[in-house]
Amino acid sequence: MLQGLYDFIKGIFAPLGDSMIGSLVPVGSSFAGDIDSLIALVAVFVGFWGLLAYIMFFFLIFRYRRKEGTRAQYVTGEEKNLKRWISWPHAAIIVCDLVIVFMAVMVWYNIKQRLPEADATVRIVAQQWAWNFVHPGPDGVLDTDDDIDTFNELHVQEGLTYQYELVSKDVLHDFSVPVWRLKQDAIPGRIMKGWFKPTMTGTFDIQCAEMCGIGHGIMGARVVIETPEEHAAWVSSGGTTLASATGR
Amino acid sequence: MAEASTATIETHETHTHGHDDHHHEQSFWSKYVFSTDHKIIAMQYMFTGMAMALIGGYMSYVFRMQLAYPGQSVPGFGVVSQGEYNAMVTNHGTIMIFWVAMPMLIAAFGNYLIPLMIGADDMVFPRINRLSYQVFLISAIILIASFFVPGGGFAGAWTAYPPLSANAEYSLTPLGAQFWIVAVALEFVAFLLGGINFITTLMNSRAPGMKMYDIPMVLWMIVIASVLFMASVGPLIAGAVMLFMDQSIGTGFFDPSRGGDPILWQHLFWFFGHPEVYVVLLPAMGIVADVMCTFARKKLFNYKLILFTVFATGIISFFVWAHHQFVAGIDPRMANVFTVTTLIISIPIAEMLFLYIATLYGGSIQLTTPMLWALGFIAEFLIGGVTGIFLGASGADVYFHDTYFVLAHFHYTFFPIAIIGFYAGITYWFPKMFGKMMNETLGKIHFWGTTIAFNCIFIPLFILGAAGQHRRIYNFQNFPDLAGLQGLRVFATTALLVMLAFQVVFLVNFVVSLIKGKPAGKNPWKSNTLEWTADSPPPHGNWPEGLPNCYRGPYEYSVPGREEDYWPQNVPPDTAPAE
Amino acid sequence: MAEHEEHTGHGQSYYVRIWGILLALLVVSIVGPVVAPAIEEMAAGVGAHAVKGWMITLITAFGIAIVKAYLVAANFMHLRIEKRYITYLLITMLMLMLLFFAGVSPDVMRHEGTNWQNVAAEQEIDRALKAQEAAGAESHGAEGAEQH
Amino acid sequence: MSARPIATTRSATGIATGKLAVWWVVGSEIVIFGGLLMSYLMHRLGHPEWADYASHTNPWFGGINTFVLLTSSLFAVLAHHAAEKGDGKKAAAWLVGTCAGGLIFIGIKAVEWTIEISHGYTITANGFWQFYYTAAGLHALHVIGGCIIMLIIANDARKQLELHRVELIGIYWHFVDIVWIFLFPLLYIAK
Repeated sequence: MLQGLYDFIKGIFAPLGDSMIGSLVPVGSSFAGDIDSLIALVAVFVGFWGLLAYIMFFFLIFRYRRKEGTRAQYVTGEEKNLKRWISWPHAAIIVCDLVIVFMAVMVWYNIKQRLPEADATVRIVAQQWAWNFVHPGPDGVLDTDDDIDTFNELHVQEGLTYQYELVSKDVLHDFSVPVWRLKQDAIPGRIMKGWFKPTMTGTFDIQCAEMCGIGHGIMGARVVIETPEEHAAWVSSGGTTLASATGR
Repeated sequence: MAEASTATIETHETHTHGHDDHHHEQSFWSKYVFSTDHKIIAMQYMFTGMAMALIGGYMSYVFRMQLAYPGQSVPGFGVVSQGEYNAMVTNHGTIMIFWVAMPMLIAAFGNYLIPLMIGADDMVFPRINRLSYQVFLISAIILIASFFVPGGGFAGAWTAYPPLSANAEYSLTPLGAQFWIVAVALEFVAFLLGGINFITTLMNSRAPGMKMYDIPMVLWMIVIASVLFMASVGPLIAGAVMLFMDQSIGTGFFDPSRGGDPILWQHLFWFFGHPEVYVVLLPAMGIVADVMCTFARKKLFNYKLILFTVFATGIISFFVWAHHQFVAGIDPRMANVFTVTTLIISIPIAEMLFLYIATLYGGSIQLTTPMLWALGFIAEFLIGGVTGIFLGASGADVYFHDTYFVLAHFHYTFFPIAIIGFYAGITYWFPKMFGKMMNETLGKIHFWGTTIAFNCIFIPLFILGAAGQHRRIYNFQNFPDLAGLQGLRVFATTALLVMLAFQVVFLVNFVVSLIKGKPAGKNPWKSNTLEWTADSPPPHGNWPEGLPNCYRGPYEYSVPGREEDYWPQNVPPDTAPAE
Repeated sequence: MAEHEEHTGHGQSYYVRIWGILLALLVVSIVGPVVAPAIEEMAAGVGAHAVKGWMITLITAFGIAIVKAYLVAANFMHLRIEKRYITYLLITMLMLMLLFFAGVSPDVMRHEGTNWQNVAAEQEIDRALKAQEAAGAESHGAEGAEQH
Repeated sequence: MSARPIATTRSATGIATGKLAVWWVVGSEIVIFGGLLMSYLMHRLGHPEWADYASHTNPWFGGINTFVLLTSSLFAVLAHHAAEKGDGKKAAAWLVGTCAGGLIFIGIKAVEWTIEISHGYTITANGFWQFYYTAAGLHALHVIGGCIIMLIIANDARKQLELHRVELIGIYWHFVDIVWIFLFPLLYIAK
């Protein structure tokens, strides 16, 4: 039922989400649309209240500008008929907050808290200042001889659900792929797990989103999302990487 | 060090004019440098803060130029290396929050206004007050010095997440990091000393007759901010000691390879860091409240309710800290808790803003320069407030975390707080501080130039953030998806240059008004609060003829049946208003 | 101050008495952990298996610390006769620390959570416990001698 | 030194200004030590291996030090008692006694640490010892600072000056004592 309610509300805001964030960054993963819709929902809610406040604000400044011969009114703000102008919006804001909390938690649960069955697992090893990716190779299992290690280039297949194991060798890093709307800190000494499901082919940026030292500004990588055929070809070729994909 | 001496010289200059007719014969040193007078200490804080603001502004100029024209030599700096860029970004944040917002809003206005507004002759502990400033000055000098040590200034972001900040092998700034943490810790000590003084003074030394609800809102806010600071900073002071030992003697509190936990620092930092947002917000809100009431000739809309929203904000601010860490590796289940608390805190803040807007209702609004700044504060802060909802909602934060959206969001809160709030305060109390009126025309030029340019800087950054551009990256040409948005970056940088240029107008106005301004008289704005009953500028002891009593609340404007539209707090009920 | 004086009009003997209680409690808190295993055995003997040694230690160490702190705060610091809100202030600060603990311990105290695992800490615990076991087996006698 | 401002003599809350400030100092100290001890506690509960490290501390040193601090607290409250009676000389004498307690505490601490360090339990040995030295060291700094202030106040009290400050330093000293009361079981007893 909760999921149904969520889908209903998401449906309302999905088109707006597409035109807001979706127009700036491609929608590249199964949950990117959820985040875009959530952002659109928040934008509508806070936009409504912000606009209302601005209209009121400028109206009052204009209406009660200083005029010769008139005096300001003596109003304490504790009068009932005036106070309701505050208390009703107050109640309405609580309702808006409840909706936002509900939607945010649902999106969050989907992305970060649950871990769906994986079709494949990749390991992401962050270090100063590069990304190492361990792909499972032809057998689809990590930590076997046929693992494919790549440097600053992640190859995944469109439409598969991937789990990732994110580790760091030295300091904090943050694995961020804007097209997937995915972001997770890598913490030395810990294994962070999560998932993503690419829904679109192409080559996109991976950024480090946590200050990690002098080379933080160049710690970019590329993710290559391939069709099943391309990906199979890539795997069987033993994982050749596009030379200088990041333009360095 | 150069900055510190500038500050003292400036203090000296202003006071030779401000105190011309002062009859105490004291040496320069005892009068302006080692003074225990709360007004002098406030000036010291203010000018140090302004000097630090210039440094912080210069840093923003350097790194914005680098972003707009990557790799090219920046006029006045040279080619920006990656390390320098990181150090600039780090220290811009640190300086603007700890050495600009806090001294200018809390310490300068707190020191200046608390004794004057409650009708006392000084702070309760003048010498602790002086010590507080001296510690603060030392901390500022240490921070500036950190740029000139081998390795350069600390470059691990103002949040200083370990292991990067804890380990010189990773940060490559062995001394810079240590100087930085020592400077920050000393600054905390300075504000603890100052805060205890503020709290005690307001609690104990109010004028006879001044009850809880007769205290001007700005003092409430400064003191509540001091309480918040005091209650939240402890863990971070302990954390700073731990981090310093990690850096200097090789313990491993935050280093996982030696049994520590980097997440612990993040919690220690943000347990302080979030209340800190309100620590600087509240004084600015208070200044705006006082300015608005004076120039709308209106009583504050429901004083008690505003006060309760402040209390609520203060209390809830302790429950939201981990929303800075949603994707930083905290347990995902905890993130839900912090989403809820974060959305809850939006309620009192929104209500506070509504009450402020409602204060305008039925007023007689004069758009003087201070009033423009106060209204500008509300207009800009609203954007900062509503964009915060995006980040507090955990699901959306997954995308927005550490992007330029966050950056634009908190500049839309901190700029109104630290800069607009400060200008509202300084233009409003300038006549009291120096006995001269400021130039209104220059003031208005400064206002419009600053606020319009400010919006032009940060609205493009919202868009860049929504496009997935991350913070603290020194050259976006390395990222093919982002390289194309260079036009927006150049636009923002240009707007920054315009905004910095308009600050010259303020400095000119400041100096010209000091020299040639119209004499202000005791109460140029026809305001109610007690500081306006003292001479401008107030002499040592504030009211040499005897301290005032208080008979009513601070915002009794336009009371029906009275000839004047204001009713000063010190006027006994049955007599006509003074002046 | 004058008003204050009549409140605190305890004699010296009163403070000495409090001090005596504190010392007695100190002795209990030191002796507690030492006798805890014996008490556990005794309790088990009479069928009270719920009584465990670590409980005794917890109560004698921390329970008594709280009592001692209360005695010092109430009597030596005169919180008992101080304005109420000072007590509230101090309690608020303590509550904040509990809040801090509640918010942070899910990440720092535990080493495994939803979708994350603190491998470094787990390995360190493993390594250290093994090392201690080995050292304990090796030099049990020597360590016992050292303590006497 | 200028004359004390009138502000200092006012007391809208009914608590003398100095005392009110000391309470706020104590409040802020609670969160400083609290943050450190909570961090320690989390690690301690999460790391079963620390029990063995903790067993290398010597509860006898800790216990004697607790005794010393409790006794010095008694002296501090007796000094306050004397000061309230207006007997500055006696108050000063008790304060010097308190201070002596503090110095004995530091002395014992020095011996204890020397022994521990010579056994190889240095601050970088492992997680437990780093917290041990940091927490106890921060506390020891408070003891030393308290001693210095106390001697200054004792010197004034001897001349019957600023007698109200005897109570203020007393409150601070009791707080330092209470911190130790918690440090003692946390660092020495819990195994």
